[in-house]
Amino acid sequence: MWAIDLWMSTDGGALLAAAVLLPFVGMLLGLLLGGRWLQRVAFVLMPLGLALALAITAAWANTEGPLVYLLGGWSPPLGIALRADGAAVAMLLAVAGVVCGIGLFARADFGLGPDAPESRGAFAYWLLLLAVWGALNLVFVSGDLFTLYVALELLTFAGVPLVCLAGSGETLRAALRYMLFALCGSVLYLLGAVLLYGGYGTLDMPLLAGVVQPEPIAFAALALMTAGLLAKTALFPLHIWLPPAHGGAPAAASAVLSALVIKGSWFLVLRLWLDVMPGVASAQAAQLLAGLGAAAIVVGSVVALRQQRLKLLVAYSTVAQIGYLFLLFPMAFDAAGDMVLRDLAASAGVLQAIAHATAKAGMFMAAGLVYAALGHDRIDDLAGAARALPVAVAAFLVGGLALMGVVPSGAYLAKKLLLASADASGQWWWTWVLQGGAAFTAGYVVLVALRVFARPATPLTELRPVSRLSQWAALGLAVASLLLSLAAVVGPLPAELLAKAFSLEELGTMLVLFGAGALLAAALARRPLLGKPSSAVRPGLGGLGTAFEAGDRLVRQWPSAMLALLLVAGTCGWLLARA
Amino acid sequence: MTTIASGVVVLLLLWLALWTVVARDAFLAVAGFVVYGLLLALVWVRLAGIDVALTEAAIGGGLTGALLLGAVGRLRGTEAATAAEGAGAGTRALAALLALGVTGALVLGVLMLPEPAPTLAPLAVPALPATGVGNPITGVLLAFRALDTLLEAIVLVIALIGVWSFAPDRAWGGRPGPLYRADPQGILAYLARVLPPLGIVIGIYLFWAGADHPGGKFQSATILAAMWMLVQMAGLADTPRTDNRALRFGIVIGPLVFIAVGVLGLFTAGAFLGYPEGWAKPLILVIEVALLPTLAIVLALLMNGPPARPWASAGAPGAGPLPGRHAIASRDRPTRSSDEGGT
Amino acid sequence: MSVETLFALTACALVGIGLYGLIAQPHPLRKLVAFNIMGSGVFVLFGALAKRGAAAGLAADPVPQALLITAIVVAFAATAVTVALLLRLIESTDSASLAEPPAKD
Amino acid sequence: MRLLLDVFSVVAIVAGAVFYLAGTVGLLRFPDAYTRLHALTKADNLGLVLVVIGLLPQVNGVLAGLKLVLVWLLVMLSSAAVSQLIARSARRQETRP
Repeated sequence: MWAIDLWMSTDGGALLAAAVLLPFVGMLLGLLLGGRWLQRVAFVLMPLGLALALAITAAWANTEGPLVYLLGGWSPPLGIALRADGAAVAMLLAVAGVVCGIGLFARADFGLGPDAPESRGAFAYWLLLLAVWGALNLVFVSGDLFTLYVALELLTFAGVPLVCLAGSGETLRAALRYMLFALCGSVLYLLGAVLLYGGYGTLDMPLLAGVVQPEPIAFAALALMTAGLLAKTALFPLHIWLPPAHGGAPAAASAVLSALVIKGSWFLVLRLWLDVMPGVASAQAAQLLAGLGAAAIVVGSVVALRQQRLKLLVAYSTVAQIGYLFLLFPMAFDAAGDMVLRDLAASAGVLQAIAHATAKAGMFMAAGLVYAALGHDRIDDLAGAARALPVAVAAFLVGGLALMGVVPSGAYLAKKLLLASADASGQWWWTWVLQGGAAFTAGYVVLVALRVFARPATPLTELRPVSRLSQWAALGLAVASLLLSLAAVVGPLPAELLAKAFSLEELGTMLVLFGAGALLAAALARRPLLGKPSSAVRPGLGGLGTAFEAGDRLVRQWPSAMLALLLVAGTCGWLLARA
Repeated sequence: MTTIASGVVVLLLLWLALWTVVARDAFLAVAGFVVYGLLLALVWVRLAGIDVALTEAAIGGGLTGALLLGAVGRLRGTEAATAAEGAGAGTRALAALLALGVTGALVLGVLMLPEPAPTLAPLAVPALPATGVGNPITGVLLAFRALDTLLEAIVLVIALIGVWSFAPDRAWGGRPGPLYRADPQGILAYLARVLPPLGIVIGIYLFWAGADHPGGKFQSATILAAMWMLVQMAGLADTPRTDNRALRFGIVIGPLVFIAVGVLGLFTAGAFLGYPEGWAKPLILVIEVALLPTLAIVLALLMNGPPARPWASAGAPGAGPLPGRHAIASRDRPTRSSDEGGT
Repeated sequence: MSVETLFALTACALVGIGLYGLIAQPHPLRKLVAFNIMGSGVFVLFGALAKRGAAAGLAADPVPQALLITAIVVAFAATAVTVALLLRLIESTDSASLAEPPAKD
Repeated sequence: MRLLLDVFSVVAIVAGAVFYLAGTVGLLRFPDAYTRLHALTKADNLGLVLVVIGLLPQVNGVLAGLKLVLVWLLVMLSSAAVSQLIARSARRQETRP
């Protein structure tokens, strides 16, 4: 993918530097001006950033190969280059869109009225939103492993305070867990980068790709960096911090954390495995990543079905969806273990990541709106919510449907690509995981749908008003996810992919998935699907539900999570070396 | 001779690290870590990294150590409670095994490093004259990899935003850090009057020397920050409020000037963060001069922590159960105000 | 054994010691100290690699040394954020435990 | 002359090191904070001044020598202030019920 001349800036390359720095400049100006300017600066930057992302897309479309920019005119290995290929451009554009949506949503919660003094929440939220944006853009376009380390730290330092924006003891605890675990992850990543420098004398990704050999030092480096990044992404069993952190933060912050922050470290795993060290990565080690992903899907989904609170359900759904993001790795290899299906797998991964970012942001916002309106988000007591809050509930359900892969959502197309790849490489077992994941997602969509459409025992009267702008922002993001595959085929992907999308066969698959999901929900949910909400708590399929919950609690304790981190690193290194 | 000296340093370092990790309580661990940090500076000298040694001594050992020591005093007996949650013997054994495995794998990696070692020094040396600075590390930090240095300043600002955001709502807008009270005639106040002028001179000297010799803005900023904190601890001047416009200007000036010079390079040198020929040294100087106050202020504020004193409701800052700062002659030790904290 | 190999091997041991402390010590402040030790191990390893790369009249490769200065500052920022968060947690809950409270049904 | 200066340096630095050793032993062996402070500050100030005097003939240039003297003065100032503070804090802890 780096076939072009590496030592020249391309036309429009300076836009990459602008995309990284614009949010940071906004953050600095917001900090300087303070007060109402916090949100004003953010709202000026959102359209600017979106326009910049569109300009980068246009420049990329007019260039053969990636956009390149040499900072200061110094070429690697001495200098730092910014680069954007198709994946990076897609992520830049998607993040800009999601930030705009979240920003509109957050105006009701964190906007300051005229004459209002600067509040702590507004100060932290708007500045950190911009910081997350800048850090993510840097992750997508930076071509240097050390700059990426700084970018990852930026992302963590901006993400942690968002977790405890509410300031309660429980959220502070969640933030501290997140911080400490993420720090371990960054040190492991840095250790791997240091080993690579010791072995090959450069930190520039394309240069490394040219010289790196399948030898012990590269195995160790890739294993350590991968484990560190998985800890930051919260892939099962390293999701120690995710559910309390994403479940406890204010909705506008949860949306940032769940939709955006975890994508940074995930994207870096993708880069390392598919672009920097394709010769080092092995099919067997990729099976490990996808195996953890499959475990994440099962555990995350079952525990999601057992949750009592809507926000925690969404948080555990994120645990499962992160697993989905790692299924692409074995699909890059063919049956002989060579990485020949790289582009297919990478497209599917990026598409899935964008689909999740948009849908999950919408779902968290919807959950937050339900909480704000009803004063609680207990799933069992949501009867009548559909009538009371039609737009927010629609956002939640549309987001859920988009995630499970209903035509023409982005997740549908991503699943289609991965299924084709699994087919081509003869890895039939991943077909089951892919479809099973979709069925689980259907399960919790059905569960929530049945609750919100139920007739309330007493009519809901005491509703607090919620902002209409916020509701429509949530719905907008969810709908964007639902229509994502149309955008994808208008853009870079071939239109044939959608040729059979509306056929009877696809419809049949959807119905089967819904049926399977409903069965799963009926078997595993805390209370009977159609019974009275007051009925007793059930253990779920002969105790399986409670067993998963207990297992989840066990692996989310600090010592077990740390041991798991080292075991993942060790196993990954061993599998890489064995190939 | 030198190998023996290095061997002794290594043994001491490992022993201190182990002791710090297994020490009985947090205070001992932190005390061990402070000594460890000083010893580490020696390691850097032996590794031909005087610049790194200065940074490590100032920031890694000094500021981090002070931060941890300050934290140890405010644990309020939480140690006993968490000790009960300690890992069991089996977990500890497994942890030791896995940690040993990581060390073993790294040792193998180190022993298999290629010979001759890959290095960028032959590329950096001929490129250095174009930057106008004599110290190759300064050249890397402000020319070849200027983006990293810019990002590092931004990291510090984001960390400060994060730290401030941990403030309780009732304290928001107040002055960061505890209120220190000290006898105005006491020894600390004397020190805080005598030392800062000298410290400022030394700080600026280190800053100036950084262009051609070891030293530079970070080491200098640490000394300036320490001087400011000394003045605070002696009760001579409180920190400004978080919404103080001048303070915020000082925080953002460095990165903003850095970015502005970078954009200037886009038009004059054809590349963002580039310097037009012959102008490299003065522009680098402009950046460094702008970064110095930012770094000094942010480092000191990171040490101070979030605003924690309730002020909006209680009237004047510092109004609390303790008598005013001039009334206490017998308590000339720096005393944290007792009204911080509580829920 | 050369100085740089000696220090590189020491660095490997420091990483292991830090990792053990991160797992075994329950108090967050102790974990933070262990993190700093582990981090310094990585830094020393990088420094030893820089010394190995001495060439062109320089005593060490300047690029890793410059990166190290950045990394030390970033690690300090991490420590500062964590300490502030920990003290706030203690102030607000009178506990520093990282364990979640038992589930409520 | 050169030899004489070298001998002077060695004697002064070794004497300084002995003071440091004595101070450290005192720090470890003395029973309470005050006596420990006494051992530490007395011995270390003398030790440092001897080391600095011993090093003075070895440096080239007046500026480097002045820097050494400055180091000594700064350590004197800070150790005097810090030992006062430690002593006061120790006294306060004693009088506290």
